[in-house]
Amino acid sequence: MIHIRAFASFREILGKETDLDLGEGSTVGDLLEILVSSHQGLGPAIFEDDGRVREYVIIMKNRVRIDTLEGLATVLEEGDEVAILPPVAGG
Amino acid sequence: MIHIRAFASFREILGKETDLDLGEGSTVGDLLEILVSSHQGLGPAIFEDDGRVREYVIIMKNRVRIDTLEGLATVLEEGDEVAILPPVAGG
Amino acid sequence: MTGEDPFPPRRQVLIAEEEFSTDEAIKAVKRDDAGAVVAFIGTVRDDGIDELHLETYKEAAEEELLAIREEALERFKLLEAVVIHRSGRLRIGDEIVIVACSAAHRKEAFDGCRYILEELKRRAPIWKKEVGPAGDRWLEVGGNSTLARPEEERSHEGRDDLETG
Amino acid sequence: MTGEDPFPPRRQVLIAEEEFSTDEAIKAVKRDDAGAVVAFIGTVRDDGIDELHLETYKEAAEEELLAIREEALERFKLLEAVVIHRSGRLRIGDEIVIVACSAAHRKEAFDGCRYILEELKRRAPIWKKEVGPAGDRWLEVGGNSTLARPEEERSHEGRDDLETG
Repeated sequence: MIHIRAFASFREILGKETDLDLGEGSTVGDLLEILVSSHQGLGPAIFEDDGRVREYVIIMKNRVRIDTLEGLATVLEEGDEVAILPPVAGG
Repeated sequence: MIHIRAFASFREILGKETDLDLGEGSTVGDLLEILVSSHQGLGPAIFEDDGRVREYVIIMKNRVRIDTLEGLATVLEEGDEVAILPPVAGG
Repeated sequence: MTGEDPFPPRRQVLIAEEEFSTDEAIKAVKRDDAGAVVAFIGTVRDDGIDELHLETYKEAAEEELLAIREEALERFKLLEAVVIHRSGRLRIGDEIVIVACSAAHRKEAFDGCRYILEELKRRAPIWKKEVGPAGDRWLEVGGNSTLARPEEERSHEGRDDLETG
Repeated sequence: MTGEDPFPPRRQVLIAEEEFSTDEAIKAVKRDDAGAVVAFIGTVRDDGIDELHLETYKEAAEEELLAIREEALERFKLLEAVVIHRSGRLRIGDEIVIVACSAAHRKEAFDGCRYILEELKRRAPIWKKEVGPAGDRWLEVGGNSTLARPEEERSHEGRDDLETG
């Protein structure tokens, strides 16, 4: 079971928290593909036309940015938390 | 009667407030000359060797800097307040 | 305050669900070896909105704020620093954030406070939604793209259009 | 506070003989059209002294602070600014000065606060005497020589050795 958290505009598309069962060895990219295929508007919000994650969008695995891990190829394990963050605007 | 106020190190030399009677048409320079002649150490604290007021020393007549008036030649009148300020250090 | 101690030892950052006391935050950074305290308080500005909704990824935001605080302590020789950021529904005039810093001298306190604030705006997972007569609007243009590169030199001037603070 | 209203209308500067409330000063600059408040608080730093004696030419100091405040309001588009400076005998940790400013945006509030503080240090007729085991010492090196030239560009970095704030 992978725990998925989404915030702000992404939360309004995805809901705040959901769980998803993925096959052994699945990656963050696999997870996002499933989410995008089932949620209207999510794809263009997260990805550039060429399939890269947009500059100001952050994907985290267990609160670590995936671009400091293996990016979309980062492998997920049972119990991982994946967070999908639109561009921030605090302060 | 001219009212004289001195602050900080100058106050320790002159006392906080004193009054002095000066002749008609006397200037700030005349007043300072009298004070300097009667107070050890005050002269070198206020004046450069060439007789100009030191850069960070301020003399005010009625809360206006004399260097925006006629300087040491500023004429005093009955009831004026002259303030003698050493370099400031607030904040 | 929420009743719990807002500044437990070694945890001088907080995402607060309730109003916080700016006075307590300022007092918390005072030290006898400090000559200077600088505090920034961001409030909800009246821009024709009714409410501002603040959403946070609380755990990640507190981790990021802690990291920013540590950077500032080291870089600007701050003696203490406290950061509190609200979450939840706020109205005009409500306090969004306080960044309070102490240092021996004023320059360090000013620069450290500014640094923490600008990094917070760029890097902390916090979002704002304006709620007003014209509808709802998420404020999420701009950039945390350099989240992983805090050491780099960057301009701190780019996003004034967005900020309420 | 001294009992009297510390911020009568159109007189948002004060030389205070008694302890003042930093919290009240900060609240006094808050406005609905402001998104940012920046406050500087200078305190007596423990430098091996016992006391700090603050002497002021009160009337002239308040006039100078009012002038500095007006310059800052105009130059940095501040919405409000309050300046309180202590007079009298202070001990380690006591508050010497608060400069609190509000503005629509953070940059103006930071820059305005910094401006008022630096000009105060240069121009306001205020003096400090350190009283300690080694005797008394007036802090009066440095410069108000440009008192009459507030419009000029000047470095704001020169006197950190002297300041307790």
